[in-house]
Amino acid sequence: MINVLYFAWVRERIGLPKEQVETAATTVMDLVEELRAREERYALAFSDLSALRVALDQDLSDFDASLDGVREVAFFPPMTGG
Amino acid sequence: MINVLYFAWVRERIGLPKEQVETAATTVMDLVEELRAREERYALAFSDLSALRVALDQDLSDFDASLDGVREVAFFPPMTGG
Amino acid sequence: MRVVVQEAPFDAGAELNAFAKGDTDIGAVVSFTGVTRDVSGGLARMQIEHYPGMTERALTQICEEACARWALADVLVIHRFGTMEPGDNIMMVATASRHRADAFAAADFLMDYLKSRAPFWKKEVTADGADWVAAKDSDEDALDRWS
Amino acid sequence: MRVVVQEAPFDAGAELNAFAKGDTDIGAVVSFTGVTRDVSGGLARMQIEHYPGMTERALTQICEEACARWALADVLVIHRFGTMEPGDNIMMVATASRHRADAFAAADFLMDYLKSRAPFWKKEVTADGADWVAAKDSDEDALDRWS
Repeated sequence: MINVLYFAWVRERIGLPKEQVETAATTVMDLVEELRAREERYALAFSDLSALRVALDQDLSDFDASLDGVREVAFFPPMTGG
Repeated sequence: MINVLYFAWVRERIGLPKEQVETAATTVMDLVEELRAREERYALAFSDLSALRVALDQDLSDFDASLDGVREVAFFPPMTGG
Repeated sequence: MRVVVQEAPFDAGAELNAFAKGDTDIGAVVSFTGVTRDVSGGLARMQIEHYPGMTERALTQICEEACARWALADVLVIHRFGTMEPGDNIMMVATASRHRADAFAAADFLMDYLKSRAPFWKKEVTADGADWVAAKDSDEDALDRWS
Repeated sequence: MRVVVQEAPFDAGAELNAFAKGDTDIGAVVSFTGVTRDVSGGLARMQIEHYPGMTERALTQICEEACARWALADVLVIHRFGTMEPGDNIMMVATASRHRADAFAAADFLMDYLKSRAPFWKKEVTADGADWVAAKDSDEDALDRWS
């Protein structure tokens, strides 16, 4: 069981800020494929990965990173703070 | 007649902040030579020109600049503001 | 070092005056204040979303990196989230050092990293609707200056 | 643009808050505050002499040069003369711009030029006596960054 968080337009497209996902995915990319296969709104949100960033347990990471031991995955667009 | 101003340690060595000088000097260097010839305290203040700066009518200038039309000459060490 | 993430407005002047106060071995304090900018003249408000937990973690890491790179006596980062009006302060950073070059470089570095590495997202609301602000390639490229 | 040369203390925080106030098309404000630094731990006070008339003229020219080089909405320079205690503010500059890179570069530039081109001279007074602060070659060299 992994907590998956969405922010900014990713949150808006998927329609929720957070969910618990039961998954056997071993990498972020595997998880993305599982989510894409769920529903159109997920496929849309994850259609262009170059427009997305991922954090694993609150550290920026990559889509080919392992999910081993990870409790929290967050997907969001590039940051625009400051 | 030119107003000559001294600042910081130049003022302290010469012993006054300002004086009027009757001179026929055509360049700053000529004026420096006249002042050096006056007294020991002037010779001392002007002994190392690389440690001095000059301003003509309140604009930074050079020792080989002309005094033509100049009303105010100031001598001082490199600035240390900020 | 102080990192603050809050919804409430803050007083940049009061923060500047309180920063590094009483420290007599500093010669230079640099501050940066980010202001809600009404680019097109039609901005009603700006909404800033963030990632609670990761935000504080990312800002702290960026400050620690700045302290490792430059001789800083103190560092401050304040960043708001929630709703802002045009002209409102969004955030500020401040750095204190013995020397001005360190204070300037560290503040510049903090801003570059904070822009692209701290999890904040801005949404501009105008009469025509609301749009997420797109990240600029130039902001990502700015990080190359420090590598 | 505002250039102030005064003997009295100033409130850096109040100046920062008043600076570029009400301007909604700026996104970035950078400030630099110069503080009387007690380098050796024995500073009793600092005395700053200046060249009335030329000082205001030189500072105004430096600000005009900064405005010509970068897109600035506003520029502020305040510099004190007279006697300062350790920890007292000596001076501040502030720049406001749409973009952070312009605000940072202009403030950095103003400081470099002000250090070596505005007619101020510092004297440090300790228990052992008083000494004029020597100009640093590095301050003169810093000007090459902008040529």
